[in-house]
Amino acid sequence: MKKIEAIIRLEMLDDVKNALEADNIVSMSISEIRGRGRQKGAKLMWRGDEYVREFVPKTKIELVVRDEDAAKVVKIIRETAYTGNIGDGKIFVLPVEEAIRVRTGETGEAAL
Amino acid sequence: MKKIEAIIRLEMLDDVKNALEADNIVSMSISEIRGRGRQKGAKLMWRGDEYVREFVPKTKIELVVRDEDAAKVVKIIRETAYTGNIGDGKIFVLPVEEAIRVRTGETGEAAL
Amino acid sequence: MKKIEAIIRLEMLDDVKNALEADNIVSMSISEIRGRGRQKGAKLMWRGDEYVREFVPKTKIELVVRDEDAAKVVKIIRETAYTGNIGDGKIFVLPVEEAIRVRTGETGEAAL
Amino acid sequence: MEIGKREISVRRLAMVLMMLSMIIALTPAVMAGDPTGATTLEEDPGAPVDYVWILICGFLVMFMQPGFAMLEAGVSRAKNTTNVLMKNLVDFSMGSLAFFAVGFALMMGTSAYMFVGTDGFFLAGEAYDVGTALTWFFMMVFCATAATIVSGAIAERPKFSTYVIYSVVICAFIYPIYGHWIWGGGWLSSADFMTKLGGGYGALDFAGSGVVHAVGGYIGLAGCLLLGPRIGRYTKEGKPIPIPGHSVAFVVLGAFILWFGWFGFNPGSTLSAHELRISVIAVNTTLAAAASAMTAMFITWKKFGKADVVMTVNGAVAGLVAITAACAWVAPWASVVIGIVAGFIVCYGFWFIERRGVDDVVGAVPVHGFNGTWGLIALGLFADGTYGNYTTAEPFVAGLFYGNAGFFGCQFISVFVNFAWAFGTGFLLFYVLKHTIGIRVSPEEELAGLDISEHGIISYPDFVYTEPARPTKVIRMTNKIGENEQERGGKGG
Amino acid sequence: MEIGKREISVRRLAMVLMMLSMIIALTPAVMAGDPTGATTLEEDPGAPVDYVWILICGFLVMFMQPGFAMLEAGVSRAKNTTNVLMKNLVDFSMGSLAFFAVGFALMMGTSAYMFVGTDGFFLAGEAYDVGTALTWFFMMVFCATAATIVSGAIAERPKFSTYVIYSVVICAFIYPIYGHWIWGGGWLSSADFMTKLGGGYGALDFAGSGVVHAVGGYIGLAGCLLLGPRIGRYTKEGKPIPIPGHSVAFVVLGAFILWFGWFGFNPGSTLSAHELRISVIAVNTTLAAAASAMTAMFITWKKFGKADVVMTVNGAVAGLVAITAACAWVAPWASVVIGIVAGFIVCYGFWFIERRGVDDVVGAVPVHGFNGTWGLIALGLFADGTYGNYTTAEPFVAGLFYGNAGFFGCQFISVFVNFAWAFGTGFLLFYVLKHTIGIRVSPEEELAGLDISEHGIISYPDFVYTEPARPTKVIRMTNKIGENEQERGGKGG
Amino acid sequence: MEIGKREISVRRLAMVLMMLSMIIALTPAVMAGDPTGATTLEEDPGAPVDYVWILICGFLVMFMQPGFAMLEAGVSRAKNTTNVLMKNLVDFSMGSLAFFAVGFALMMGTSAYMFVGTDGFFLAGEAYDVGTALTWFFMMVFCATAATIVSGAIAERPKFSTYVIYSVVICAFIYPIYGHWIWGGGWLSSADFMTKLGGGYGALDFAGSGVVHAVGGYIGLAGCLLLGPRIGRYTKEGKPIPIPGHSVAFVVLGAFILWFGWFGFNPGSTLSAHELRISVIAVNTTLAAAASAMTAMFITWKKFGKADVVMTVNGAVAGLVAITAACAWVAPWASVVIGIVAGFIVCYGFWFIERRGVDDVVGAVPVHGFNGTWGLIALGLFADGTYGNYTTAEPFVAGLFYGNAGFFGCQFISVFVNFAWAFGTGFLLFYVLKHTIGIRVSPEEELAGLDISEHGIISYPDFVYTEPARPTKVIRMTNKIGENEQERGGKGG
Ligand SMILES: Nc1ncnc2c1ncn2[C@@H]1O[C@H](COP(=O)(O)OP(=O)(O)O)[C@@H](O)[C@H]1O
Ligand SMILES: Nc1ncnc2c1ncn2[C@@H]1O[C@H](COP(=O)(O)OP(=O)(O)O)[C@@H](O)[C@H]1O
Ligand SMILES: Nc1ncnc2c1ncn2[C@@H]1O[C@H](COP(=O)(O)OP(=O)(O)O)[C@@H](O)[C@H]1O
Repeated sequence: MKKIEAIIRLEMLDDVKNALEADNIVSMSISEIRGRGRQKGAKLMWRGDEYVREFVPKTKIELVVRDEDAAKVVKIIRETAYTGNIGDGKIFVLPVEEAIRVRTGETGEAAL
Repeated sequence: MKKIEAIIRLEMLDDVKNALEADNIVSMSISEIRGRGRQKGAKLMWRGDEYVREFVPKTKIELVVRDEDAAKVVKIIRETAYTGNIGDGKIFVLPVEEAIRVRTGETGEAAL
Repeated sequence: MKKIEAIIRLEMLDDVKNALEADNIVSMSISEIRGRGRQKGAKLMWRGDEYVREFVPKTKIELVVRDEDAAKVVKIIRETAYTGNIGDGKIFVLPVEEAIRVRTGETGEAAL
Repeated sequence: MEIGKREISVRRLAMVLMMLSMIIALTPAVMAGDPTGATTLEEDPGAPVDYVWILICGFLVMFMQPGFAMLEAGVSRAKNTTNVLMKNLVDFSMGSLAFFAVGFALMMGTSAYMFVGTDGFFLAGEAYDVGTALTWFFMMVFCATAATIVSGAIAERPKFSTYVIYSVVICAFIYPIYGHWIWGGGWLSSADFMTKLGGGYGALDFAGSGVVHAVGGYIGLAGCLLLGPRIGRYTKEGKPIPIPGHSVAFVVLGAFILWFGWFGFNPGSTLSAHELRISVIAVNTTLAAAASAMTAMFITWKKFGKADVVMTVNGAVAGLVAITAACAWVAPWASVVIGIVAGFIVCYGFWFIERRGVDDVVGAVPVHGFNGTWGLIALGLFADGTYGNYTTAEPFVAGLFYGNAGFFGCQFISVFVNFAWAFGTGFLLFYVLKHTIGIRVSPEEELAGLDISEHGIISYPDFVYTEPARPTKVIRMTNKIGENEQERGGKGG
Repeated sequence: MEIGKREISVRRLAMVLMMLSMIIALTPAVMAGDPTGATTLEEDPGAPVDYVWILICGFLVMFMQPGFAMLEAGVSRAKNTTNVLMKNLVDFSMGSLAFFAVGFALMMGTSAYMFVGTDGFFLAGEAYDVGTALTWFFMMVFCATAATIVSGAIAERPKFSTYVIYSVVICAFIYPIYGHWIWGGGWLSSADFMTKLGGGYGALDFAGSGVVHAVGGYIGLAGCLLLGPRIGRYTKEGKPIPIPGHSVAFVVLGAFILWFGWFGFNPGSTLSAHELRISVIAVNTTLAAAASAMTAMFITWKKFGKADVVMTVNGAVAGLVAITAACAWVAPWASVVIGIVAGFIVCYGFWFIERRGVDDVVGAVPVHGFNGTWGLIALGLFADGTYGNYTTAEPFVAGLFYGNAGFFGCQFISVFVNFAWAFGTGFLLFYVLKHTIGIRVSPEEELAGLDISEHGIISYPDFVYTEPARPTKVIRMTNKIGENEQERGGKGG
Repeated sequence: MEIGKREISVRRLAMVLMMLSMIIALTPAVMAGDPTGATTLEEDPGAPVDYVWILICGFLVMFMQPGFAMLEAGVSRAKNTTNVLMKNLVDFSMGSLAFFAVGFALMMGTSAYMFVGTDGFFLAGEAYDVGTALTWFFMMVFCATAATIVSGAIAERPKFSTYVIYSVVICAFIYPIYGHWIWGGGWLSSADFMTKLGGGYGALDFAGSGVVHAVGGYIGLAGCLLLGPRIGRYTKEGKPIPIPGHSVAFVVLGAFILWFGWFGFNPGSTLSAHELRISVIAVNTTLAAAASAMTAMFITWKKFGKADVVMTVNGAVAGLVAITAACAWVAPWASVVIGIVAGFIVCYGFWFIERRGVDDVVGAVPVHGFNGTWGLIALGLFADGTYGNYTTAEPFVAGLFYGNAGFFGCQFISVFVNFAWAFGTGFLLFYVLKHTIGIRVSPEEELAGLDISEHGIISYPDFVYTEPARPTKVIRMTNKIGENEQERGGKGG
């Protein structure tokens, strides 16, 4: 099993989710993170003093998927989260050794 | 070492934490995530227009534990987070290569 | 590639970030977590009833780096996040199998 | 547009209401009121300043509604915010409609046997009059205040539908009937045996420590007892676990708004700007609140090493409640004393009932109930004989410390009647509701929060909520007043 | 200190303003006003209570500004909070300056052809007078209310610079000219053919259902149409997707503040404390709001199984708007009826325009527009002949149900003129702005939020925002009023 | 119930207070006051409308407390919210008690050597009088306003215990003594050499630009200097790094509440409704605030390309402060000019002190201090000779531009005395406290936030806080007023 961590633009979540759903990938978790990379943070102001908020809010999607689905999921995310501008985000793939569904106790791929 | 990521119901955190503590597993990190799986989101309303909030708030517990503790921890979480209803959550186990305690510089299992 | 997850004090983020930047490590993601370990939570009060907030707010830094950078990054974080007091945090290193940059489609270390 | 069943029934409702209104409107064959005010002005050229005073004070009292709303929302969890606020909207709205239809007539109408008023329903007929409208308005905002007190006590667990019914019953019956006894010419204030005992006046309550606050507080107590505490509020052993509210900023904002509104509540209760005593009342109101707030603050500071904000706020409101009955009849120094005592009562009162399993979210029972009672007693003690019965004319109202033990007796009777009526009818109401339509949401709904389960809404959808902010362990018991802790936790409703 | 170009030009601006002011100040060779008030007091010893009444009511109306601000901020997303609030600051500030310079003169100055006022610019000369200042103040806070209504309708997408211009134009021209027709001695109220039709009085609008609210509401409608809906507000098929606001607490707080302020708005509009009818007005104001709020609440409850808070709040404000025109001329029972109808109008009105692609964030069009119109009509129906034209003297104002069909005709004319003027000039204004400097921010700016893009600020920087809280899927259409949904979504601006 | 040591000592405290009160109460052998108001009314049948006016205006001024509370909480970080709010509760509560016990007597009592008042302590004896109570109430809310200004300047770092002491000292001594000089018949307003210089009147300050605002502002300046800036507020090189507040919504809500309350502050200061000038005062108050807010907004807009909300809000309050001294004595056009200048002063004033290491969180020094001073000067310049010394009778107050250079001289003296007294005593107070009990929390406590360290509370426990929202890097210096930046950052306290 693989864990896919995708860091995307806030406003792309809907599209990504819908595209994954269309391919029967429903289960996932999302959370708020803030990040920096090539993209610079916004220039902000407080009472006329300017400063930079260096970390840009992003959405992180986490999904654990079967090994054979990993490439497909990465591809879908890559394509739907794409805008072509700096700050589009990254996708990371990590190995997962075990998965357990709390409700049923199923383990392994059956638990996904 | 293993990293255990458990996604559970908000209201089960207390029980899980207490059960782990009873077994001497004290160190952990928690964060707010929102997820979807079998469980459908809540039907909400705004000025009479209905919509679905597709992601359900969940609590994510992260613990890095010794290899030999992993199974035990998974078992404790599984049992205490259980309600038998859809949305009970999942537990994932990931490999960890190294751990360092910032304060002392200890590494490996000594750092946990 | 390695994923480095560092859990540090809120107020140390700036220093850590600056130190990493000084060494050309710019890309990273941060998020809010709450944790427990050796450090006890704050004693709080509500209308004269006392209680303990068991989880202490911490900042989590996540960076995926090249294998050869991992040790360096860990060292920088360890040194700059250090105060010597309980609650300084932990650093974990996890294996990463793949990385993709959404904007360009680059993969592997080129995507970092 | 397709008209479904529901549309039709909503329309039907409207029709019925419309027709009802028509009937009422056409009924008054005899119209003896003065709806323009021309006659009233002619008879009393000084009326405009009184009208201005009473109306503006009434506006300020109405403004206490958002004060309560903010305070109550602030001490509740984010997942119940909308529900708390909706209850405030409902009790002011349903309350004013119920008071319009029924309550006002029962309270201020021609008295039957000094027990209940009998005319002025729907402000129709003779009651279509500028003077009556003025009285109605001022009395209505007080009634709505009594109603809204309860919502804070029983927050975070009652069924919304039940609350709607409750708010109608209190504003149509419970409050007005008791109000009649004190302010409508009823027996507590005006029966011969009372005025004889008091020395020319019976039980008094200048602006409603008892009529408004204690009534609200003790109905809240009944509600808390019948509902039972919130899930997680007590350990299995019955030890209380605090459940912090979601916004201290709202708590303090609400308290300040209440304080502001109270300047309408107390000074306005002269019902005349020609009573220059209004300035002394304003002073007393300020001092009692300040003294009580600081007393509560220092108590927590001494006891726990830190000054607690919610207790300080509760203290401020407690001081306001306590001075309400006596505000026109005592000197400034006495207000400070009354306030200090109020500060003690609110702290120890809260801890006392908390140990006994009463989960009073906002602290309404000690703040409005106990201090309402204290206000009635304080009036019986400190009234200094400088001011008459809402007039500068004799007999001047004097209390025990100024030699009038009889009046203290009146107040004592009033205290008991007040508690018995409010707690009794409140208990009955919630008891009947509990055993008919039910008064408490299911545990699942309570855990999910009433916003989602009762209103299908998330109050702050743009922010990340953190449920685990809820405290999870009590480290030490902070207070040993209560010995016989009963295992009440979680058994309610 | 180095003085850059910018500093200089700011200074230049100040210089120009200063000199302008000097000129104005020196102009008045003839000073016939009474700036101390000594003469005024001598001539009318009863003036103080009127001044007190009008001023305090004016203060309450001014206080509606934070009411609108909170309500509008609450129904907007967190990322647009500052922008919404800034617009409220701007329309009160620019508005009062514009009304000072120009608006007041056009509205209340000596009438030219019953169309527009012609003197009193800058409150200079004769207008430096306690009476004129009093009128100016009361009229100004009403004008600012009209201005601020629009900001809630068109929230979350307009350019800030455009909004600044808009607020000047409405306060300097659009509002004052229409106001002149009704309150400044203009043709709608005072032309011979109107007063003949009405039976001694022309079109009336006691406190401004039409003058203030409908004007604001219909300009908002024009703005919404020309701006187009927010991104994501409609599916490609034109089905609406709700975008919840970020704080229900602010919404309810705002509504209560408005309700409170309305007690200045309506009763204060007697412009005299000697009109004791003020008490009846206060009663009517309360009852209409309560009835409308509860009607809207029960409609949503029946329809969706849950009581919706925003509709309830909209209902309360809608009831206030609806009773505003008639508040002095109807009986309490009629206020309840007017309120119930207002509750229906606001619910179905909102759903009606929503289906047609009008993205009215705060609900200003149904609340202030439709119910403003309903208020004018209701006055023409329910006026019961007990009160005169802002006086206790005859002719008493009576409506259709009380036998005066002519007056109903006047109101009907007024309704059309009101809509035509407000929507027409509003449309023209936004149309010109749209095709010159532009009225809408770029999609990127809109997605980022106006706080960051227009003001460089994050409104709540200490909290974690969650964009995905935004709903993403509509499960079923809740209403089928609108058949011919046009694909308007996303095409605006 | 076991009674611990602490309970006993709290009880003892109560006993002492109780006895003290008793003594006070029994002292007045001679009771020459009029506590019912009967005599007062007889002597002045016009009194009711004055009482109504003064009281309601006083209520509005009291309501400025939540205005300050919200504004100050909003510009502070979430982790210090409770602390800021507690300070507001404390200064109103302790302040009113201190002013009751001591302050009022020093300010308004029979003057000794035109330096200090000497009677009326505890409102006892003769001071138990409706007229005295009225004055006390109005003066008290002003005093509390002065006190609360400081809390915003020194937010986020002082020890809470210190603040409690501070609030007593300012309300018991610092404010009242200066107040005596201007409003209590003291030397600045009434000494022969002053009235001779001014031409029949000495230094004036209609509603307290100097007495209230500049006093508060300059004590705040002293506090800021002695406390030093917050951790992280300046780079090592002394460049300022902004620390954004946690809620723009609270900032704007607070500002609107203040604006509203100011209509009590300024017009109410006539201390009589028979002065019809109140309408002009209301107009001037509005216009100055609007002009100043817009000036500040346009300055930031020009300078940075974006309209800054906090500066706009500061601008509004600055305009209110600036017009406060002159509001009764100038024409509307002059108010606009005064407001525009105020807008410049607040922007450049803030940047000026910021560059010099003064970490004034809410901007109290430029808003209340500098603009309080500007208000005194503006009065000396623009007073137009149309209104007398709180009366319609001569001598009319005229300033430099209207030919009275002497009065301008009076104001000049007043400006210096005001600064010297406020800054001097404030500095002394904080200096003594600093070197005895300490005035600043430890760096650990400051980093953790005062809510946790001083009050054991989290203000918004249901939401996820984000500390890193704090900005971390300054990209360019926005202003070059200050050349000789000293390295002050982090060295305070
Ligand atoms: N090496 C990394 N480790 C962790 N997170 C990263 C890394 N690189 C990028 N990110 C995350 O991805 C987001 C987008 O990165 P950025 O470099 O701006 O994207 P792009 O290269 O597509 O323009 C960042 O804000 C950060 O949250
Ligand atoms: N494959 C997955 N990857 C990541 N998170 C998951 C996955 N499956 C489930 N989750 C998380 O677990 C939560 C519970 O999942 P759900 O399917 O509702 O549980 P159950 O199967 O026990 O009913 C989801 O809301 C989501 O946060
Ligand atoms: N085994 C673990 N797994 C996950 N998170 C941990 C673990 N140990 C510590 N943490 C995180 O690190 C934080 C600091 O841990 P703590 O034990 O207090 O540090 P220290 O040992 O340096 O005093 C905790 O609050 C928690 O968030």
